[in-house]
Amino acid sequence: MRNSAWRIGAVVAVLATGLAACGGQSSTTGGGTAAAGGDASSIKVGILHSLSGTMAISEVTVRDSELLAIEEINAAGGVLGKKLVPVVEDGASDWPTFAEKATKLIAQDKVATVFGGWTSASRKAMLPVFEKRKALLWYPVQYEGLESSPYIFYTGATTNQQIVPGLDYLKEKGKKRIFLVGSDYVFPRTANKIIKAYAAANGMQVLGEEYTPLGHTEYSTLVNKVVQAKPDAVFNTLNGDSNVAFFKQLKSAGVTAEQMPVMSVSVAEEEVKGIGVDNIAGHLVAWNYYQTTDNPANKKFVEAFKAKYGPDRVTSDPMEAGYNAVYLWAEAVKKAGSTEVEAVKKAAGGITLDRPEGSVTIDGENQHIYKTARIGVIETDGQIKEVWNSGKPIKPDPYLKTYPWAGGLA
Amino acid sequence: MSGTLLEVRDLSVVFDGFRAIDGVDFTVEQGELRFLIGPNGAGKTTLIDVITGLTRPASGSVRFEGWDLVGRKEHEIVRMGVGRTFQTSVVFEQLTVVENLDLAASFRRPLWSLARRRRGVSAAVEAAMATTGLDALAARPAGVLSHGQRQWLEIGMLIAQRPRLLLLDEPVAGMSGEERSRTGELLVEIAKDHTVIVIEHDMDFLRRYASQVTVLHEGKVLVEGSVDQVRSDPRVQEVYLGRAEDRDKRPAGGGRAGAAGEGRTGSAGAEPAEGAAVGSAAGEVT
Amino acid sequence: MEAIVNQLPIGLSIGAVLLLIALGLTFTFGQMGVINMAHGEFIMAGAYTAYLLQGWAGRQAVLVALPVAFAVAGLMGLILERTAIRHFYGRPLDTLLLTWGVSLVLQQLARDLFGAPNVQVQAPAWLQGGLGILPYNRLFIFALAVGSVVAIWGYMNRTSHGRRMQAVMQNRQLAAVMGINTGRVDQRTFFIGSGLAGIAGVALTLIGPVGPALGTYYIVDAFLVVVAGGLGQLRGAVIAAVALGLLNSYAEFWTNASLAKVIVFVAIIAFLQVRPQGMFVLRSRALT
Amino acid sequence: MTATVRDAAPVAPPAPGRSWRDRLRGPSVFVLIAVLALVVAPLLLEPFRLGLLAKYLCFGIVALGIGLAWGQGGMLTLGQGVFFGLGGYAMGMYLKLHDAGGDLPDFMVWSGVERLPALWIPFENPVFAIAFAVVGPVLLAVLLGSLVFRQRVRGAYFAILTQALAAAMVILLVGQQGLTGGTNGLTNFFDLFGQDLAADGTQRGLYVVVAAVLGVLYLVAWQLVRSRFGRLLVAIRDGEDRVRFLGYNPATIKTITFAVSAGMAGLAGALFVPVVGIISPALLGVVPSLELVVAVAVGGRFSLAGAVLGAVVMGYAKTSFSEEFADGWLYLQGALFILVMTLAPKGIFGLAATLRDLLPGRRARA
Repeated sequence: MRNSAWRIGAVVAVLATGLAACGGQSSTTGGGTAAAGGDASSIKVGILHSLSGTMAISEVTVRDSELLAIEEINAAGGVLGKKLVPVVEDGASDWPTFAEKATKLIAQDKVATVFGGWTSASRKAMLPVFEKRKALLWYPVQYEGLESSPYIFYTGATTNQQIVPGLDYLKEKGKKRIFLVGSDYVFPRTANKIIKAYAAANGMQVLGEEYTPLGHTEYSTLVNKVVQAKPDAVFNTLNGDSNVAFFKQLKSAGVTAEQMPVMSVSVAEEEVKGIGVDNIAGHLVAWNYYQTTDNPANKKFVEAFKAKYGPDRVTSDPMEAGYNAVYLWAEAVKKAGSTEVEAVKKAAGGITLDRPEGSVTIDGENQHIYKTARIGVIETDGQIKEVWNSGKPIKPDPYLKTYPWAGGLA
Repeated sequence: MSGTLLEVRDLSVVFDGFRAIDGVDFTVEQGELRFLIGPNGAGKTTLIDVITGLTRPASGSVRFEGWDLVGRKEHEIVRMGVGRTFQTSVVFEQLTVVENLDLAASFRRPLWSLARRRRGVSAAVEAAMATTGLDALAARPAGVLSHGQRQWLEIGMLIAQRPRLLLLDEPVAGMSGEERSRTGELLVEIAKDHTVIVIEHDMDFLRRYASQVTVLHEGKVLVEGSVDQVRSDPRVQEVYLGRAEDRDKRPAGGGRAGAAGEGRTGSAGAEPAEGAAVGSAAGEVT
Repeated sequence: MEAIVNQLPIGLSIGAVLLLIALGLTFTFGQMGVINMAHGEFIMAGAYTAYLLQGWAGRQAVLVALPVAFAVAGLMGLILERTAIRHFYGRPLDTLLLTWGVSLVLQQLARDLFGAPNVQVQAPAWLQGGLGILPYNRLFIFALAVGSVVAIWGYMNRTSHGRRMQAVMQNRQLAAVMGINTGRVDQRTFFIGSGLAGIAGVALTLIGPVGPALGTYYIVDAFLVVVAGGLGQLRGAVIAAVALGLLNSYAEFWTNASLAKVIVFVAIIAFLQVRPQGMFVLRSRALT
Repeated sequence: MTATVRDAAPVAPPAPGRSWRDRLRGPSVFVLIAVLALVVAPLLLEPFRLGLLAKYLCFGIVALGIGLAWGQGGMLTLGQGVFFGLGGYAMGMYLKLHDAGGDLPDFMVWSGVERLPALWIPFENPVFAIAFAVVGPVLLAVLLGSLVFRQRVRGAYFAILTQALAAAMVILLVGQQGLTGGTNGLTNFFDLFGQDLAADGTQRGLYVVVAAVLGVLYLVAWQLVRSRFGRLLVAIRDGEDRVRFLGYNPATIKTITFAVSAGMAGLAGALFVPVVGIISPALLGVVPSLELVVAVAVGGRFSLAGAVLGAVVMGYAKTSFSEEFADGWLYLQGALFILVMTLAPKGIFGLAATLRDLLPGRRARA
């Protein structure tokens, strides 16, 4: 009996040291010698998106475009004469996992920078990690603003580059009575606060404001509320699969885009396929980029993307923003002559590149990007046709300080 | 001390419109050993279920030492001093024999003291083991016991509870001849200082151990009296022996049969004369 | 007042959806005590069946898919029952965990086979438009739910298979003793229960997303219907589904969608205080 | 099932007449593991991995509670995340207020909340926050348990209700953004009792605290399982209705056990927050709650040690597999689960015990 006791003890001990050894081992393999990751001929960069779980559907596409950018940069000789080596991690649609993997990328893989995140929640979870460890995150998705971390670059739109132009467009078209529909989380709630402030200042009327839980699929009651309120337009901040259910049920309730257009800010080319063109054609979206955006840089991007991932694939705004992020970081590194975080931050301000969405410039102050706002209408072929743009890149203003009506918001 | 311990008055139980017990009056005196017999469907087990709180009556009262039991929860009734066993013995297979008995003996302890470990074996458990002869098996898990041993363990658990009224539901069902005799002796032993009600089918067993007998039939008390009185009563003979011809005429018999009768096969064939009666009626009211 | 009238058909149609997704579960859960967490993925399988049939049947795919999805999901259920679940009878909680494992695998499988993004199933042209406040596709789902209930009721009460099924549901041992091949009945039950999930999946393509996560959106609601309705009780499931549908629609109308879900949960807990075994319950003396 | 769980050391009651070696077996293994966890691991593991281990141990505490409620008491609780979350939010609220130093927490500012909600005010006090982390879940469990168990709702019904509770709780938390931070949850903490949370030393200290708490709770649970209460719990698991006829009210026993397991989950949540740095609705929903139950099943639900082991092993497996091949994790988790449930329903621990029994020579020596 005593022997068996010791046998158990021994097994446990072996297991524990094995665990410890594994931990230690992977840390040394990840460690490397160079101060900022990689070695003499390579630079490690982290890519951190949800590859599994509910968000994978969206985030995988951004990972793809970021990998494409890295491939292109390497083909063109790399950065500072070194090749970029991506270290891809899975955030698993789970915010604490994002924080954990970000820590791993920084502490263990010692990457020079990280491109990643989609949901606001994942960004908020990663933010303390990057700030405490003084590492860089490039976040590629439009978001609710009211944030400006010194260790994050925001390559998607902030509210004054997407929501405000969307409202401007509706106002211009005489759609004064609007109904707000959104998923119940941070972005829609913040966006709707801004919309209500805008409406109050611009003689528009908000007839209703409804939220549904993430993943909600039963919209008949909500559609009924919308129909009864008879708004001129709906401003839609629903996220993910809920959009499919909402548009299907809106369509079958007999609502047409002519009588009551829906302006969406989270529906891009990728989502249109799943919703079904039938159900959404004619409705409006607000972004900074469409696959159809007409310029040589975009033509090259779309072709390269389809060549790498297949002709069926589409490109979308967040994908383009992720693609840009890699180029903007590479440019900043070249300018700084180093991958060292503070040097890159300092060098980044003012960098201007011609990207698929047109000219983009890094605002050195808030680390957001000057972007052109574009309103599009969904065509019957699933593509989005631009019907309006802001003419020139809009200066990012995450706290809406330059808008008098937004005074009470933050 | 003597006097009325249990008094059932005008009791009726209705299942989906079917009157399983129909106006039963039933009294048990302190210190009595009472047998409850009747063909399947007579309402014997239902009566015990009502006394122990498992089934709610449609009307009537059940008084135990003057307290009304109707509407009380099962465990409250046990705490008042009424214990029972089940047709199909239910013991805790994962626990040892002594643990089973100890749990039965411990319900009067305050809740917080249950959080302490059991040290040694209490007198009540010791006594229950001695009475049922399970001493040698004390440390065995109850799951390995034979059918007869399980029944004894159930009876032992009942004794360990130190109740004032014991209700045994077919304690010898499925037992071998030798086991029956041992159980009978056990019963006599217990009856010395307890009030006991036994449901039994086995006529042979009845002859050997019963004194007072109550016969139930179709939810009513048919006869009450000594074994000989009851055996010689023509109505009882009619009920028991006449059933075989009867059964085809009873349309309701099979109607609810679907939900009934698990674990009942064991009691058939105990005695040839009754085999037909017991085996024929699947309609023990459930 | 207008709201009360307006929300009534909406509540009924939500109830019809709930009933469709829960109907199969009342069988598998009710008869066999199997908590099939993969039920949601059988629904998903039905939806993808409609998607795949589009290539062949075009816009009528939804109609063609009904029997096919029934067979596909039913077969999946049959395979699950034969390979795993039959070893688990009497251990309902273990089947819950087992089938959850199965559901994870099926979700990932769908992701690998069809891709992570949602796919589109086009509704037939004749389902465009509607009658007053109710779209035709909702009426179609309503009719489908009623049809399924009638078919199941007929099967249970008018065929010998169905009666055997009821016998097993009420008392497994006794049914076995009486010569019913309970294993065979179980297979049939699981086939039908899972098949109904397939039909629900086809119906859901009309109103919701079709993607790998489809099942996860409905599974909790489906179980709540079964819990509130009572084990294996067809009429319980019908009443529970309609009641929850109405509650949901009114609660959401007067509050919001998030709060409505919470209200429904609280209502179910409260209801179980009154009827702990659900609305209808088989009486049994068996001591468990 | 009759073979029982004899080798799950804490469960098996001490048979009379065991040798002193037998009596020492359990404790010696416990001490050995405690030394490994408290002394060896902090020395060997680098801070990042130690932090991960601390996270797994937090899950281990929840698993301990699940082992108690499910393995011993037969209550399959699929909503343990709710209690974990309550504890986590209590701690998170304290940390948030502490960091804000009198101002409003950051998320309230951008949610448009102007005054600190009354609900938050008591959480400025760390003692209240930590006490609430345990008492809050206990009270909720007592409330739910007394409602549900009194009405004899059990088995699958109970499992589904707890699962629905988790779903409802997530919706409630997400919907009250100004109060709870919505989907983002609470994050971005800096300071715990004057210690910088980002510092390696603090993390090391937190790890030791988590490991020690787990150890103490394990002993408490072990004691409980070996007591009459524990025997009663097993009896209720195997025959609840019969227990009533032994004069006990199973609802009381079950409610107490459920409350204990809830309290453990709450404490685990409170420890989790400073270790991982975030608490969000995603951590207490249906899936994470189920994942923990899975972990317990894989480890071996009938033994407390198995439950804890399962949580730690599954946590580790999840991290390492998702680092290697993210897409495969779901397959692996699903397959592992199917295999364990079909081939080894008693989990790794039960399997190990069976294998050890088969080892040649053991019987001879014993």
